[in-house]
Amino acid sequence: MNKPASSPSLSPDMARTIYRKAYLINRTDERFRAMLTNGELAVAYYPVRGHEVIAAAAMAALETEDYLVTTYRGLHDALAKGIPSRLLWAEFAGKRTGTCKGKGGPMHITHPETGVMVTTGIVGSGIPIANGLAMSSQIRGENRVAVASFGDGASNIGAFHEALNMASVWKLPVIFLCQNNQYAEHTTLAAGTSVSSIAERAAGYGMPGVSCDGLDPASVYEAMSEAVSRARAGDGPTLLEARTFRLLGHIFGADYSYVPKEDLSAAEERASMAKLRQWISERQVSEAELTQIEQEADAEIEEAVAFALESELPDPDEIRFDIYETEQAA
Amino acid sequence: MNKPASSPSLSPDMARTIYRKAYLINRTDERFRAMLTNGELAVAYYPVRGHEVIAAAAMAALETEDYLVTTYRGLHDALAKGIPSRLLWAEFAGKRTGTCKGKGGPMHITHPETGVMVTTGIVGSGIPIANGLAMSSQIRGENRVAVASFGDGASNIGAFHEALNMASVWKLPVIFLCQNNQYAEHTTLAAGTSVSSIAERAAGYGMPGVSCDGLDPASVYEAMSEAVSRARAGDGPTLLEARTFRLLGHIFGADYSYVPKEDLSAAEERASMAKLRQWISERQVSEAELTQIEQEADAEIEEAVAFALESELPDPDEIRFDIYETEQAA
Amino acid sequence: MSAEKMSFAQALNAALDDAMADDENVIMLGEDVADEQGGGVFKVSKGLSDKYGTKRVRSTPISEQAIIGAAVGAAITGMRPVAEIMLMNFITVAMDQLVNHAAKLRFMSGGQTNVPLVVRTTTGAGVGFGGQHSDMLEAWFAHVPGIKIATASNPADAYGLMRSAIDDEDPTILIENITHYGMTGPAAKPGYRVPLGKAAIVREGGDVTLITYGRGVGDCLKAAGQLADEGIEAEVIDLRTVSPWDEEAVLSSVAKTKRAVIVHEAVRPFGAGAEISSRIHEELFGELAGPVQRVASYPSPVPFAKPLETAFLYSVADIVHAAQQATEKKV
Amino acid sequence: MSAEKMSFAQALNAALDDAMADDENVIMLGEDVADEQGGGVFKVSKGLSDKYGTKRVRSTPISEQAIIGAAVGAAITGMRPVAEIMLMNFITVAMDQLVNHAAKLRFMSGGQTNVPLVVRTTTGAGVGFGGQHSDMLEAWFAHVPGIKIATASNPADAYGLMRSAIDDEDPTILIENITHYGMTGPAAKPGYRVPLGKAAIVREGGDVTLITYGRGVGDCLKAAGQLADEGIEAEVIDLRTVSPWDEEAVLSSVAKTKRAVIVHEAVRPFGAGAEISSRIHEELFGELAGPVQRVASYPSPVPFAKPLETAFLYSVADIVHAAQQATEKKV
Ligand SMILES: Cc1ncc(C[n+]2csc(CCOP(=O)(O)OP(=O)(O)O)c2C)c(N)n1
Ligand SMILES: Cc1ncc(C[n+]2csc(CCOP(=O)(O)OP(=O)(O)O)c2C)c(N)n1
Ligand SMILES: [Mg+2]
Ligand SMILES: [Mg+2]
Repeated sequence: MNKPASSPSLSPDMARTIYRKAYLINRTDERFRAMLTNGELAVAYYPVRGHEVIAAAAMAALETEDYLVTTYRGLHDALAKGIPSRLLWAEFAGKRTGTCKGKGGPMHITHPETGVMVTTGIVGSGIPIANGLAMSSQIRGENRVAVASFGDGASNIGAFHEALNMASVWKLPVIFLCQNNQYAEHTTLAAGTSVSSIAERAAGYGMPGVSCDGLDPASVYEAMSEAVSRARAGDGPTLLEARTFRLLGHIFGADYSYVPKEDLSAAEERASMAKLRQWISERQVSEAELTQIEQEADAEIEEAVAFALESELPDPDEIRFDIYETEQAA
Repeated sequence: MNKPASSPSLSPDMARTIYRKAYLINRTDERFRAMLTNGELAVAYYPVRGHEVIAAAAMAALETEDYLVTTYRGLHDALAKGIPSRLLWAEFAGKRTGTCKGKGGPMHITHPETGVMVTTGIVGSGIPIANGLAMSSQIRGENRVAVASFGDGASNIGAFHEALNMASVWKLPVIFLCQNNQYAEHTTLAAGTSVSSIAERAAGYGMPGVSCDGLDPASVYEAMSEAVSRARAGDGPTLLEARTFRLLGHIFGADYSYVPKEDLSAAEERASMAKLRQWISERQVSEAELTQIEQEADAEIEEAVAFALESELPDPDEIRFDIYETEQAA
Repeated sequence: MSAEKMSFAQALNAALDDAMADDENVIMLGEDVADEQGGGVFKVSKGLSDKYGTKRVRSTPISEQAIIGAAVGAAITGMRPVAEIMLMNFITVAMDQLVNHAAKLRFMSGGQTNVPLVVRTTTGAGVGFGGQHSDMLEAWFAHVPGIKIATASNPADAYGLMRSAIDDEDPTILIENITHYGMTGPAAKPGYRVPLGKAAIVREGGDVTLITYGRGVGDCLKAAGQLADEGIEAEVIDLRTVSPWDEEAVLSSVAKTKRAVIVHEAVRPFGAGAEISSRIHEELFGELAGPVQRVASYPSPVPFAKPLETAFLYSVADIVHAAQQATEKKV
Repeated sequence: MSAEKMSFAQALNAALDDAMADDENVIMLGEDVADEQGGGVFKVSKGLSDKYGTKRVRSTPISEQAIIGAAVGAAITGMRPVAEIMLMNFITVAMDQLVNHAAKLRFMSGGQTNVPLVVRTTTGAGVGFGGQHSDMLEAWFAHVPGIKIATASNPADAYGLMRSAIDDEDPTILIENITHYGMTGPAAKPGYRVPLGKAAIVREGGDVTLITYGRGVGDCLKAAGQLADEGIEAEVIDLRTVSPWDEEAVLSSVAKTKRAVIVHEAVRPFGAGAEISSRIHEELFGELAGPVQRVASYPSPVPFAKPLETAFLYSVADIVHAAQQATEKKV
């Protein structure tokens, strides 16, 4: 298990990109929860607080054509991969203007234009699908890589194992990005998982296992970039663990009193957006630039919220379409 | 991954026991194949040539009350665990006098009296069930251990992974005995499996992974004894790989021209029963004793064959029973 | 258990509690079921690990194959595990253990081992959980000899079915409808049993028989109320157990009313209603006043957006309409 | 493809070969499917990896979830994977990928991604493979909107269904009957297609309609021969596709004969026959001369011992008997 040292080599451009993504995620998550709180929306929502940097930095290391498979807790991944806010918001609100015409909803975001191919609600199931995306790229001789994003708890399910073994045997250009937030619903890592770092599992598949600090943009970006290079070079998959902490309950509204107060406040401190801003500002990104990034993101969110709220619900008749290629009788 | 040194400490008594089991298995397998060849029986059969010592030595380290779950390639395990030959033969022949009244057949041998709880035809599926047997023992405060026997190919399926993780987290008294015969049907270990030794996978579950020489009785017996002690002491599971070579085709009658001739003859040499006999005879087991063991085993087989052939087929009406506790209408 | 009213969740909790108190072979396992992990997502197992210990009430990793496998293994040693699969769609990863093992081990072993296993799971459309968290898959299991499947329509039955399923020597899947947990109803007496395989006539009527289970029962009762206003008296049968289902109760009611409507939440094609409809026609051909009607959900994945989810789910109006059709048609 | 006769295995091989030649997006994956691993347990993929390379014809680890998952992922990028699940019972470990993903991704994505996937699998009782290698599970998939399921009764149809399934933009499961591989029949012309969803009338007759698919077709033709000797002319319909099934063909035949018998190898309760029977009754009530009959296997796990396996499987005599009953019954 290699631990890449945090390196200062991240370019100012990349730092800016990462901050923009992380800020957008953070504010979108906050805004969405506010709307759930005040009843403007009523949707099952899995908060991403604590995961902003992982998504921002990891997706910054990808191209738009690269493939992503993510999960119910996937807002951050989807935004970071580039799905336009308005389409995402509209889908979260179940509107016909959403990415999936309102049929999928927040747990099933798809947007092939930005490479977001599948969002699954079944723990671990996206991992074998990411292999298929990578296999397609490999057979076609494309340069695309595929990323499977999943949680620590997902590393205990069979699909994870089968997928990692197959990817290794076939040297698929795929990256297994485990966002280890220490919890699977109410279950701690230790209570459900027989290793303390998911990256340790890579040895069982003859592939590199890397653990990075999910709250440190450089750590994530560099580990991810290395995995991407390896995949593009035809050297096969990487299991990349990004360590963070789930700062909110599993699902919006859920109890999280079981999370030890000390752990939570330590994590909140480490995951503070102000700290991230400070860190970015030390990388030749000016205060003016930061403010502009923030204002643009805020505006994007407000525009998206308005779009989502104003958009129409799908017509009931729409149910007949997209079951098969041919529409079905009413 | 620890490799226990082959130690000469195996007692003459134990050597005798192991030889008796291995000889019985070897001759039963041979006799069975002869009957398939000459048409006296027509059954899907998975030969166990090359696996005799693993079963003999591993099961010698268990008590009758200990649980075993094995697979379609399970004749050796079943005999070594102690199922009376006649009951096994009768089941293989589909007779009402068989272990399972002829309902299960060779792929589904069960005989709780000797601890053989499940024989499955679904690759890997017995492994989680072995956990359940071990869990029962753990909850009841019994001293029983459970053994899951499976192949190298099975280590690539999801059930393996889920079971090993769960066993480790719960410190179950279970032993995962992987009989690595280098092949999964026509697929070599290298073509399907991302590690060269299955024991390497133990690290991903925080449990000891041990690889032993499946053709060396002492190596298997000692590694198994150690795993059994660990389980009985409450120290949890072990992944124990026993290395051998599949000396015949996957299933009786199947092609195995794809197996390299050199590998095959080298393995035949290493797995020779004469060599095993020689090895045992060096452990204070006299020629007279060996001859007696052999004659008794030969007689047991002949008696079992006669019993199986003479026994009646089940009555068609028997289909109504054992679906549920209450019999079903015709 | 002393309260006169009880919610579904409380009834299930009480049933598990009473069963664990009665028999130390009863154990529970599933994701987050122990109290340290919250006592279950719907609090059904709340308090039980505190009371009976985490050896008997075990939170598991996210490993449904291992959960059911462990339960099967324990069951063949004589324990009576109650395994929870959080949502029914997740049962798709554990089908091998249920179908190839739990359902068959008694038979394949020639009766030497049996699998007194209960699998609890929940599901249901209408709450915005979308395509992968809402499916009703009872027809699959009804098609598998060796396993039973049941679902309650009220808290007392939930208690009674749970107790019977735990008593039963064979594997049973109990579906809880996700919309039901908060529903209250008369409390079951401690020790109450609802026999597996026995239906309940929850409303008597002579004009048409409405056959249903689970959530459909409430809807059929509503429909029956509306039909009564039009002078149509519907008999409502709550199957409670979908397999083996109570043919006798259904056939004798339909023999009386000569008209039947089957209602379930699962999609219609190849759903459980098809078997019941076929059996009624097979047995009562010539006595029926019209074909057996089926009311079920629209054959699509469960959609997320509200108008689509509503279009997916059958409605009370659909039941009323089908019953009207059934009673109009004369031969 | 020039031979006039062809075995089932050859027909499937030719279909795969021709499809791979026609479209480089067609790929294959499954256990032992490449030539180095024998070209498939039943030699269906023999020669294909030698011809098209092991990038396109891939032997896999024993990992059915990963097999279907990889196929689903490739399919949504526009490839047309043909995945093999060696025996149908092993599909139980891959149900999540098939049911929650392959069947639903088109819908859940609002039509952005579709899954042009073919899953080949084989099964069938009667060859002594016992409880875990013989199940017919088509009814499960027929109950899942978004996926299709079909099975051929002769080599030419096997060719034609395979080509159509590969062309199709949605996922299809093709069941091969394990007793069929050696069966020979007229060869299909290269490029032949059997449209999904269209039945074939394989024998005409006016007295009773026998509705079946797969192995049942041969058995129904045998039964029809025996019935003809008694003066009963049976029409035999080979559904070919179980879902979506050809209601039009079935209903118009039964409208003519007024009598129907449905035959399938799967166990009767909650089997595919139930849906077909229900639909016939629903649509042709009042026109039928008697109830639709169902002939199917006995509801137990598939037993090993020969006399039990025989007791399990329906027989030609059962079909004849059911047809006699159907034609005797007058209303
Ligand atoms: C197969 C399956 N089992 C159980 C669930 C219920 N479930 C949803 S999220 C979750 C926890 C997942 O934990 P982890 O993988 O760590 O991801 P996180 O939620 O922490 O991001 C569980 C158990 C599910 N969706 N799918
Ligand atoms: C889930 C599943 N997939 C595929 C098969 C078909 N199959 C039977 S044995 C076998 C090979 C197993 O190899 P291994 O685990 O090494 O055991 P061995 O046969 O060598 O003893 C396969 C693929 C099966 N029985 N179950
Ligand atoms: Mg987590
Ligand atoms: Mg092997």
